[in-house]
Amino acid sequence: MIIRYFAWIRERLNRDEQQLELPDNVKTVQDVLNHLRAIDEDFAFVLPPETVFRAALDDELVELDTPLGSAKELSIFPPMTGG
Amino acid sequence: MIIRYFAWIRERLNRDEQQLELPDNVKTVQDVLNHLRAIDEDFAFVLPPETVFRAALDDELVELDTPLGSAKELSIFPPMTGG
Amino acid sequence: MMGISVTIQAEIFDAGDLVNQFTRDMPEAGAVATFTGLVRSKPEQPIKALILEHHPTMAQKQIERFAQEAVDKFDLLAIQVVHRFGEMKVGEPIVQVMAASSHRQAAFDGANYVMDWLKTDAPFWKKEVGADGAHWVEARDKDEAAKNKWTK
Amino acid sequence: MMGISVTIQAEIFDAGDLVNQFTRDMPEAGAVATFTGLVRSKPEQPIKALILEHHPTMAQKQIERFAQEAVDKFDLLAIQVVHRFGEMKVGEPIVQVMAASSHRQAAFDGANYVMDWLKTDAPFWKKEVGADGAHWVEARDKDEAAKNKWTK
Repeated sequence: MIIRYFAWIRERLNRDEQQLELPDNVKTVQDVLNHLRAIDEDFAFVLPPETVFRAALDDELVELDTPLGSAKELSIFPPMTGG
Repeated sequence: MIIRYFAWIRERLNRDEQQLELPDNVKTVQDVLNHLRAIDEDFAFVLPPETVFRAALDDELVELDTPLGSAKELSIFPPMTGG
Repeated sequence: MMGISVTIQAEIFDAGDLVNQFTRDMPEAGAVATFTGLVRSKPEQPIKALILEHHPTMAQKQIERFAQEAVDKFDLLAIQVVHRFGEMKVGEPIVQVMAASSHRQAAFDGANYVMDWLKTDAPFWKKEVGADGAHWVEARDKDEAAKNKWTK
Repeated sequence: MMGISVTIQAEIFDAGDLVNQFTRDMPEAGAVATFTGLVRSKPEQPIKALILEHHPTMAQKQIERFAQEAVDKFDLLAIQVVHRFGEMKVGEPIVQVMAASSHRQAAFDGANYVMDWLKTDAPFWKKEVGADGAHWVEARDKDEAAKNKWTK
């Protein structure tokens, strides 16, 4: 799965995106976050559990308990401030 | 007092405005209308009591029971359809 | 421009040029809402032209009052109204209201407020010229109702 | 134009030209409501520039969805959205939404609806460049509340 980052999350992680092999027990968006926190110290530091952010699977906004299904991309970003 | 007419009221009366000497007992907009109906057959025909119209004294929309005060102009017209 | 501007004219205006002139030099305006009213022709009842009669002095005063009320009520930075009278063709602009504010909802509300009052309380009367001659447009109860939403 | 048009671009656009192009050839549209969002600088906290980051594919899809919802909900004849990304100066337009309808309130509601959703659900992020460096703009609870008025 490709994980994409935007705005201050992208800046603080110092990466736009990353390719990630997911273990079988990673089934939801929340699972991906927990997995990343476990394997990546930078991620755990920048996005601790209390962080307010939003997520999208293949261009659709989703809740954290949404199953990944066949999505190819997970985007992680702060609340939007467009318009 | 000058009485001004607009839109279909102006067209049916076939006049834009008229100068009118008012008797002392004419004190409100309604009194002017009653007076005009009494002295002017055309007016009585075009603007019978059940007509829906609006009135303004010196550029201010008023109710029919409004006293004429020192107003110089009374405008009589149908409900507005601008914008 | 800043403040209030109300113009009543027979000449056609360029809707886009008005928007650009209005938004120029307003660094604090984050939001501009514009309403443009156009001469409309329905396929089932096509018209050839619209003639708008008005009461000049009263129209100017009334619209200036609605504009001032909108500025006060919604804390607008500026508002501009241009309203035409006389004869116009289908597709031509009749009226344009532009409201500038720091915030989006205030700009929308300001333009909407002026239009609602203008429809019922500004002395303009529309006459439609169709294939079967000309007839005066009747006032709509809906417009009267729309206006009342602001005083609820 | 008729229907729905959504454009996301880095290039500056001319707010007035967009209005004129949009209103051309719509004989049934009696009402056009336009919202223009501009880069704003407050005297107490002046900015030099605004940088807008976005998620291109998702932004396009989301805005097309809000536009379609507005057309269905308010029976619009047409809606057009132009949203910029990248760096812009104070006074430049960021976004413009135009909604055309036979009737005034539908046009206002259509443009307002798209803006409310766009503010909270379209993937754009603002970074303000001021004298003291650049900082990301925080989302406002007010925007979230504004969006919810449509589902009441």
